[in-house]
Amino acid sequence: MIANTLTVLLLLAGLVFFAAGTAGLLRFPDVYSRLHALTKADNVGLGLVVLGLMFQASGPADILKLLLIWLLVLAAGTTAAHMVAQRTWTHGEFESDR
Amino acid sequence: MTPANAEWLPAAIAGLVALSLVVAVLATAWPRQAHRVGLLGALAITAWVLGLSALFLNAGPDPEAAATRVALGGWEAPLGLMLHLDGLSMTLLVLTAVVGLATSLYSLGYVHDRIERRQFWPLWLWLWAGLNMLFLSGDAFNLYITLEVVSLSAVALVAFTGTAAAVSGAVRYLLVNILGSLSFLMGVVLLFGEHGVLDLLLLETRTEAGPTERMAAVLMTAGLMLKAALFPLHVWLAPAHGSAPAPVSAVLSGLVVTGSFYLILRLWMGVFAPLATPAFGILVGMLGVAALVWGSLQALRAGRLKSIVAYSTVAQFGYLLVAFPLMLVDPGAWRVVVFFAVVHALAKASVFLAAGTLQHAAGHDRLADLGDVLRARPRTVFALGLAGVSLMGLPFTGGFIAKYLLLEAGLGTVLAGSVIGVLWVLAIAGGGLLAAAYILRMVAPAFHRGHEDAGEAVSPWMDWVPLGLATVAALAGLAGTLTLNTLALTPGAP
Amino acid sequence: MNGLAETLAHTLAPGLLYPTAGAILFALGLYGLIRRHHLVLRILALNIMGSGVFMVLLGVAARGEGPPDPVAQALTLTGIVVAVSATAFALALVVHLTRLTGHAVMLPGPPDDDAPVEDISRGEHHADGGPAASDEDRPS
Amino acid sequence: MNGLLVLFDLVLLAGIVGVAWRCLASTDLFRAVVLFITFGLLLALAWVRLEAPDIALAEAAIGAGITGALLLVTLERLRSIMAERRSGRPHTPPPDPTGPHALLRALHDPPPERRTFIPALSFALVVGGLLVTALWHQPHSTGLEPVVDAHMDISGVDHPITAVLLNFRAYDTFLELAIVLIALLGAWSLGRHDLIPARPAPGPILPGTLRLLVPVAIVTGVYVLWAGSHAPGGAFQAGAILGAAGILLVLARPRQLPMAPGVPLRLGLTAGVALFLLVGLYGLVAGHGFLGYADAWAYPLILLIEVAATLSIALALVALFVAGRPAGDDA
Repeated sequence: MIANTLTVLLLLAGLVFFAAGTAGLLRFPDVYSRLHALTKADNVGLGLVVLGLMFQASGPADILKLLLIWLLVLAAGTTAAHMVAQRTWTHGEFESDR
Repeated sequence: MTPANAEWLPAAIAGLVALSLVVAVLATAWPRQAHRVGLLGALAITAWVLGLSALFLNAGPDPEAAATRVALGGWEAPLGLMLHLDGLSMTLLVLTAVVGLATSLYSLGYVHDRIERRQFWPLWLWLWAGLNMLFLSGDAFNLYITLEVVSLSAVALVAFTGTAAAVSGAVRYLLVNILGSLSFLMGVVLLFGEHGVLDLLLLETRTEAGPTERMAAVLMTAGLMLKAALFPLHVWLAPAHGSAPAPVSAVLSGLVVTGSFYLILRLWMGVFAPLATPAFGILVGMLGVAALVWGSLQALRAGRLKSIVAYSTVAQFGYLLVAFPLMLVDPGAWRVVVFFAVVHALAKASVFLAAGTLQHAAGHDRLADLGDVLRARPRTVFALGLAGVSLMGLPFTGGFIAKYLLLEAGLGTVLAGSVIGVLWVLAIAGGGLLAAAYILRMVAPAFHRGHEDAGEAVSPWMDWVPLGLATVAALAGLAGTLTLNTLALTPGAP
Repeated sequence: MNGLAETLAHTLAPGLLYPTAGAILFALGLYGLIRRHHLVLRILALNIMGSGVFMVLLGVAARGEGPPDPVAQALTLTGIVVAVSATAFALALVVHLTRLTGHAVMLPGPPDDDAPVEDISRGEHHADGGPAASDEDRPS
Repeated sequence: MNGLLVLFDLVLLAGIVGVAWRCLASTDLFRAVVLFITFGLLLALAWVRLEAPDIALAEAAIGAGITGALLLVTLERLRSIMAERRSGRPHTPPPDPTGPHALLRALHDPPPERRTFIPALSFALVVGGLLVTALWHQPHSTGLEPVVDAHMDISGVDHPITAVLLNFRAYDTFLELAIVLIALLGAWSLGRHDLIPARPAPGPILPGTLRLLVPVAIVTGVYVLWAGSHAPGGAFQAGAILGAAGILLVLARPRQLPMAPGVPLRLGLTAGVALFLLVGLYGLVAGHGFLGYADAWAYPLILLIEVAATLSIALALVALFVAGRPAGDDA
């Protein structure tokens, strides 16, 4: 019962961060601040979701898998954000047709 | 039925699929020797098909017992996949073997660049294997997969010269093929959703004229018509067939298009048989007449030799559509239609091969400037003419017998009291005249007086193979009875 | 009132909802295929049509009471792999066409039948690299 | 609870159809491709909802992942071809089908013409309407689930989808491998591969991440392959994961691509079909039928075929991403 309540609360908190990140992606004016909003908020959001799901895991193996997923997404997200930022720095803002 | 035959036939059928695949895989894995693998494979596959047809015909004259089904991996339908051989598929397998062997021999001379050879042979052998598997397939989803094998390798063969005309023809051809396949697959999915099986014979026992069957029939027929370039869905054909290398055009016009037509026929004789109505037949027949006229007119206007031949395919397939209303009056007429398709495939392939030889010799295929080469190469012109005569349907050729039988069926409908039958008869007779006109256009410069120039030297394969195949096409009339008897060995068909 | 709820529950069951959505995707792809000219968009439209077919198939397979039909799922898997292969080949053709002609749009109407056709049998054409293979491409 | 699920279905399907619509209506190709990738990910969710985790895995890895990568690299290629044409050969205008600005707008498709609107819309409505009518009239057929279930004990594996793919309908699966190979042969026949344009900027971050991700991808791929015999997974999903790792490696390299050796590459690409065919021939000779196994040997043979198929699929997907054939193949 406590585990379920915690899961729901953590998932909701995670969703709030996701919503904030998405709002930032849509509303912020330039690439850098969009990246900023997206990566930071989404990483925390995913962390909270993963934490919440850990209370539903059936054993330590599941918990490890969930943790691994979070770490991998962190690594991939960081790299992607870095590459987007670097390209913007050297080439200017994106225009898909040039 | 001899017991030995009954025992060997299933193994021989699975063996044909296996042999075609072994040849294709070997050529893919070992491209350096692909042409040698291809030559040996072509001989082996042809021999195997001829042996198979001997076994098949020996099995006895009873149509109901003639169909042989092979459970792949030992799993019977509905769980597993079944191969299915009957008179109809046997006839088309033999046709594929004859045209395939001729194309392979011709390609030995035509594709001689070392790099080109490595690209051509594996793709062509996959295409051949795909056709063999298509004719042997007895499962709706497996038909989709074999269609994809055929169309992807065919598109790749159109594109592989890498020129702008070829690639743009290939892109169009590919999009059309994917659309046709998806439409076909949607039909398969609808049938599967309703009846829960994929095996064609099981589907046939369960189908009735419900909304699922109607929609599936529309989707699958439209998809296949698109692939077969049946009028009015033919626009892609001429660019793809006209700009491909000659052996590829021969296979596309001779076999690939015929394969889609085969499938339409098979579906309407089996799964969709309860749906056929006279109004439907007349509509299809009208499309056929339109195709005949439009394709012939384009062929009369085209400036390039291969374009003429490609448009003539559109026109000739009009005949096949005209045959649909005839089949509603005389159910046995389908055999005549298949025989016509066989003769057309042989003749069309030889015309394309001959055109390839002329194009090679002259360096182009603009009809207006081809006179010199035509006059200097009587052998090729003779092949062109011989196959053309068969396409026109002059007496003593395979085309004559086919058209005669078609006319007879058409007159049968008139006698049966159908006014519209007159239109079919006129179309069949008039189509022959139009064909004569565009074929004479191709060979006429050879008979004018003028300068002779043999052009570039031509390998003996390219010189003789078109003539050989044209002779086969002309003599196919002699095999008419045999073909019709083989076709009669199709259970469930009238 | 009860009858209406029952009809609604029947209509909204996944076994009917998903096939319906699949049919919509199929029609939508068809619409896009006719309307758009850029070849990449046409390829996307065909892929969306394909996804529609798979959605109908999987939706139909999930209609019964028991576990979903594994044959339908296996067929879908096969279909997805076929779709990606065809897409990859189509994209390669589009890139090649653009390189040769400078556009990636399907020409409206029948193309020029009398355009010159290159003849590989004469050995004038070599597919050993085309315009793309530069020396930079090969490691020393 | 049921009401919530229905709500989820409705929202998800509306999202899928909406994204597909936006994708096809977009005038900007980059936007269309990104929306298409989103479409693939949403589809994967739908497949999970339809109790098809295998398909969801495949859709995410193949449908969204690999297809997305192929589309993006295609756009980059088109852009770089256009840039080259504009800078290098200003006096060779292309045969321009859509107006004087077509060249400048390589990655744009102008909004569709008004005159096709009514015919296209009515055609699509008729097809869609007829399809829906047919589907709504269908009975609830049980399909082949009971038949498959009855034969699971002699299939050699515990996962019904793997049993169908590699035993009951092995012929289809063989041809599917062949189709991947044919598509590659077709792409290779167009010419040698060129440079992949727009390499990521140099720096330690991408190689560092790859050093971390590639081993994980390999472990995951092998796990998914092995799991296929009793749980969702199998050769195609594993091949796609390994292929994706390969594509990342290709992307992370400096401008040159490695000189792929001809003979081993060909052998690796054909290993899947060749081994499958050999096993099938053995079945034919030994009396189990073409592509059949003795019951006792089914599991090891299926595993063997799957390993070879995974290798071939992974290699083929990377090769399709690179597109042209390697110079080594002509040697």
